[in-house]
Amino acid sequence: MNPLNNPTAQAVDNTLIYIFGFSLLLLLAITVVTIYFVIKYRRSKYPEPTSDAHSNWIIETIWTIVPILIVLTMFWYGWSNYIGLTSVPDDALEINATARMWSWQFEYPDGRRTNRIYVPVGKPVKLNLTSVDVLHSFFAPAFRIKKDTVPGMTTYVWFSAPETGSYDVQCTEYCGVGHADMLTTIEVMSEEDYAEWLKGDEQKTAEPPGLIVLNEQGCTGCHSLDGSANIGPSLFELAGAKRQIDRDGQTIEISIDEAYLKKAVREPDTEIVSGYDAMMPPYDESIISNEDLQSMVDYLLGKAVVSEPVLDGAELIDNNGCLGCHSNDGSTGIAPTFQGIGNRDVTIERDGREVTLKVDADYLRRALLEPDADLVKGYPPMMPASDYLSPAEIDAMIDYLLKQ
Amino acid sequence: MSAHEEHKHEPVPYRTFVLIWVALLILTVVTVVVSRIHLGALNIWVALVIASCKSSLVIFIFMHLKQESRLFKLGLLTLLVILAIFVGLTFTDILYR
Amino acid sequence: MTETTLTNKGFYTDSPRSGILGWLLSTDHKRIGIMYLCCILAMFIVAACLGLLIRLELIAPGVTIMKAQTYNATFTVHGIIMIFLFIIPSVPAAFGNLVLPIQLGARDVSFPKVNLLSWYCYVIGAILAVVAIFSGDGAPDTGWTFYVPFSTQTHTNVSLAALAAFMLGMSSILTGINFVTTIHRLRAKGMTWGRLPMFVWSLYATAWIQVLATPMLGITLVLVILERTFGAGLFDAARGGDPVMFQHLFWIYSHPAVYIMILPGMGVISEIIPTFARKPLFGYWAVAVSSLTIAFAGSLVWAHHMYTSGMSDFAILVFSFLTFIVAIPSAIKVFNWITTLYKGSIQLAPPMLFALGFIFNFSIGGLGGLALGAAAADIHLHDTYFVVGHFHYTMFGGLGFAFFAALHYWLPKYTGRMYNHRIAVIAFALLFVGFNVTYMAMQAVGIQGMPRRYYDYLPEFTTLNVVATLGSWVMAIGLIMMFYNLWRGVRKGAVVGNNPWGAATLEWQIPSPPPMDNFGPEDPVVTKGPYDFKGVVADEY
Amino acid sequence: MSIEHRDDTGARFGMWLFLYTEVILFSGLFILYAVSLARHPHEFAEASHKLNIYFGTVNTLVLLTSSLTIALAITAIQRNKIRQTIILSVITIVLAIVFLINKYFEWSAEIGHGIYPGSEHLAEMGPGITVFFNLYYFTAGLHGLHVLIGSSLIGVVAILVAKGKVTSDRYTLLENSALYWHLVDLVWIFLFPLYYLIL
Ligand code: HEA
Ligand code: HEA
Ligand code: CUA
Ligand SMILES: [Cu+2]
Repeated sequence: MNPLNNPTAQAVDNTLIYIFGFSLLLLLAITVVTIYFVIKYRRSKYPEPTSDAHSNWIIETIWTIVPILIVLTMFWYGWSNYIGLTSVPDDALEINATARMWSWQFEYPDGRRTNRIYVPVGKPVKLNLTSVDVLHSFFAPAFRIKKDTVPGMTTYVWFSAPETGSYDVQCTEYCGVGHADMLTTIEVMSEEDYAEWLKGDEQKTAEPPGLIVLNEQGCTGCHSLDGSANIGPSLFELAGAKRQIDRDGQTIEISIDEAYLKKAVREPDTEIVSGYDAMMPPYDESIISNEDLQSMVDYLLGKAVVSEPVLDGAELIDNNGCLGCHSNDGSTGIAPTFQGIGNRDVTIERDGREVTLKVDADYLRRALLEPDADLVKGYPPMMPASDYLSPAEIDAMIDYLLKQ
Repeated sequence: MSAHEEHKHEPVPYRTFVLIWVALLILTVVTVVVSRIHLGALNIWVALVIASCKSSLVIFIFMHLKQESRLFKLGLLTLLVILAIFVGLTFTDILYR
Repeated sequence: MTETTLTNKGFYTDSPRSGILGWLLSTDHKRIGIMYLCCILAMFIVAACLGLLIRLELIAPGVTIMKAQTYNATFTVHGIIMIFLFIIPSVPAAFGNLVLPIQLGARDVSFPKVNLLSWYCYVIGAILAVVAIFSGDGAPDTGWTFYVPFSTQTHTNVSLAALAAFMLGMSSILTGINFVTTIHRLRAKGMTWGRLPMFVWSLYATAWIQVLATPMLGITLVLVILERTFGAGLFDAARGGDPVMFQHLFWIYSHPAVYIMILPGMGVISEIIPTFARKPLFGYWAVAVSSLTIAFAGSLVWAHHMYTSGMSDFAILVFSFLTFIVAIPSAIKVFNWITTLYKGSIQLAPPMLFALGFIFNFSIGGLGGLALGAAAADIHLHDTYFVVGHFHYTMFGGLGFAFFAALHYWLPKYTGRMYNHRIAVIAFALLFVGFNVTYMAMQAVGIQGMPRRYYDYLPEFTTLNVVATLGSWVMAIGLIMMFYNLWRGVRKGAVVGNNPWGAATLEWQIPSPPPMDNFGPEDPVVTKGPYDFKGVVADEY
Repeated sequence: MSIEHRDDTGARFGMWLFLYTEVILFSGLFILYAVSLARHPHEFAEASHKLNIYFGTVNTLVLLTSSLTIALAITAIQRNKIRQTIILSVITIVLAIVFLINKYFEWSAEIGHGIYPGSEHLAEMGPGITVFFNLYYFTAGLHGLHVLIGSSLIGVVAILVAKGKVTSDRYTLLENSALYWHLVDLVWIFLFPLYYLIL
């Protein structure tokens, strides 16, 4: 445990040193005295005991009181330092960490997902921990911090790294086969590098004006752009899409067009997509200028020259921790490898019978969304369903895999 | 400490048992009635208090604890203390989480 | 039986029923004790060899001899067998049955039939455990702690293993009930509480824990089984349950259980030290009462296993405090043992060596426990190899050594033959050295931050892991030597008289091995304390 | 020839110790109950309304009465009134059976409503309620098991009484099975208000 000059590590080390120091003294004292007695009063020298003192209340009370005092100091020292581990500085950068079998996922305030922690040097960081399946535990030895991730509960740790570098993170709550492989790192960067990294992905998504409006107006708060369900209907691939809508009383089907969209923004309550409540506030010119509305609609109908946020399948697979179980290099550990998955046959067990089929897009989709349906022969059903991913992301992954 | 100084209890007269039984029935009715009156969180405590009364009647009379030696009573006390500890210390977590 | 033949074969021969049934249906505490002893030793050897395998896997990073799943099953089974089948019944069930009634001046325990029943519960439990390993979809892989939600989700044979542990708990409870009643009801004339041997006192405290804590394990495991069968979701956050509650229920038993493990060991030590110092135990009442305090305080500290579990900080405050309090009685015992040596006449016979080894190892383990009890320190140490080191120091270095001490101390009594002392000493040396090398290394690598239950580890932990593995081999040699020596002693060692060590408790005043009815026609009458060595002479052998 | 040695007080004490273990066994479930109640008081109140209070009350009365009869049986055997003893024990067993029949109807009614551990109807009713009913089924189930064991125990002893194996000066067996039966009653005394009555 390389002694680090970071706050949490110091709090813990103080306690450790204090207690170990005391323990060492006590142990030495006990051992030395014992050995001394054993040698001095050996039977060959003293055939009979030279005293039969069998109790002495004074010393007995003494060595009851003394240990009490000793342990009480240890207790207090341990507790007061523990407080330091729980009190997070106000200016801490908050990152949400989600543990799952057997990988970590970290989500930044701007919604970016990664599988390592990237933080600026010297900045206090608060990790909000939770788990989607079983218990795990976040352990960063260099910072002496550890906390279980409990499904349905949010716990936290905080740390602050004074020096740049890469620090190990291990899972310390037993969670099955992948337990020992559930590793990641904390990458502490200089301010500049961190700023760079933050920009990093933004270049990728040169946002079209329409999208910018959608974000500014907070539309995306209720409407997803990637097909995932939300308070309002998704705005994913609207061009020409058919929708059931309730217009004055009866339900009719229409295909989405410019007129409809504009109406839906200016006076939403007149035409509600079936199954959704009329709760969207109307946006008039004073809020959304006609130009903005136009660019928005263009964007939604795919007319605008959109440089779609490119989804990198490889990166998704990495960030979503697939590699916790599946390998890229052909080694089969917990789960089948990705190497050459694009063009190979798999033998699967479907309700008892063995079926051999060629890997294709819908096989992979099924494997991602309902993993236990078709199990590759010889592997236990333990893969979590990836239904938290958006269709777009799933597609990206599948494309990537088929290319393998 | 052998079987010879084994003292038999006096048989408890039927009357006592029947009386206790009546008392128990009455207490049962009481809990049911009280539980229908809305006292909020108090309900649960009332119910527990009454249940404790009932159980102590059963323990001391029906189960002859009254006639047993001190050892038996100390044993029961230990049990209750331990139970209190289990519940109490568990709640140091639950209530302050 | 070659060379010096043993004239009286005591309870081995004079039994109403002869042959194997005479054992399997015997309600005699000595025979039951012997049966327990055999099963427990067998179980220990099995689990110990699993321990060796664990070490072998960890000799280098990455997969060495087994894959992750195998490894997980290995340490789980190792842990379950060691805890439930070896260490918990080891001293109480085996030596308790052999020695306790005789030390009280009784002819048997209060409920001989129940005693036999508890042995059968043990055997059934053992069988179930073994079946659980080789049947179903693979050996349990939850760790001996059965934590939910993992234990309710894994496909391995957890339910059966839990059932096994349940039966073993049953057996432990029955033994406990038997001992408490026996100690209260069957003390011979003149055997006042002030004259009880310390071994009896410690078993008394232990028995109370067995009675009052074990059922909690029972219900917890039953709930796990129900979870797996009905998916009731009592511990499932999504369905309004609370995973942390399982940990509470589990440790409510399993912390007191660690005192079920250590207290009898302390009792053994408190017998051996006075005998080989020919001096009354220093502070009789302090030691006796401290056993009861440990038993009681032990039920107050369970959540010190849960500092990082996400339970409330207030609970951490309370439990950390109580944890330190529970260390005091142990400290008192240690000090009293050492003072007993003062101005004594000390003979370093094998049992004494193991007893001294116990004090050293247990002190290390216990002091390590203090580091774990401190809130801040435990955050770093929890679920690292420091914990593994801690509990091997307390369980193996503590109770394990006490158990070996008891073997060397009482086997001559119950077999009538003496083992070879020189070999015993060498074996002890190897075991002691190997032990400390192994587990010191583990504690060190734990402080460096190596998590437990890892079949693979970061490269920087390699050196210490290699050291630990080498140590375990030394330990293995020592152990094999010890078992071999004892075995040879039992077969054809020199015949011993009633009292080879010159001890003063009752069991040494009757023939070895003892006759079926222990004391012959009339009941013994006790006139002096357990450690009053005046006029007691050791017979030659 | 392990020395059988008579010690009635010892036997009774052993029985009490065993009862302690039973209490702890149930206490595990009651702790879970307390914790869950603290976490979802409203769901628990709502759920307990779904339980049929009449079944509960009737069963309470039945058990209390059976406790009485078995207690009387002790006095009877102490007074060497063998016939009375047997009759009283039999009544106790009958009451036990009544209790179980009651439970059977109650449970089949609830299961009819799709309320049983692991049912999806239960899952739909939301977290707190699921916990309530699962706990209710497990606790009541465990208790029912004890009723079964206890009554068969009494049955056996009654036969021994008839055979004259259990007599007015050697009736520890009867006493202990009575003790066990009272425990069954005690558990129910707490189970009843906690599950049927909380508002
Ligand atoms: C025989 C078994 C045994 C014994 C006796 C002990 C004894 C103690 N244990 Fe241990 N413990 C275990 C078996 C045992 N333990 C096991 C199996 C685990 C892990 C379970 C798992 O997770 O798998 C564990 C885990 C464990 C933890 C949780 C660690 C973690 O998971 O984070 C803690 C934390 O407080 C702890 C504390 C203690 C303490 C304070 C004592 C005290 O009782 C120690 C008292 C003894 C002494 C203090 C030393 C002797 C006295 C002196 C040398 C005199 C000087 C002393 C003073 C002045 C104080 N133990
Ligand atoms: C009394 C209890 C006890 C004992 C004695 C031991 C003994 C040993 N244990 Fe222990 N161990 C536990 C209880 C015990 N263990 C528990 C409870 C766990 C936790 C499990 C879990 O995490 O769930 C654990 C976990 C555990 C781990 C951690 C696994 C992990 O977390 O990844 C390791 C790793 O080294 C280990 C190693 C050993 C070793 C090397 C021994 C050695 O000391 C064994 C010594 C014996 C030998 C070296 C073999 C000698 C040979 C014989 C005796 C045969 C003789 C033959 C004849 C006589 C014919 N054990
Ligand atoms: Cu995740 Cu261990
Ligand atoms: Cu503990």
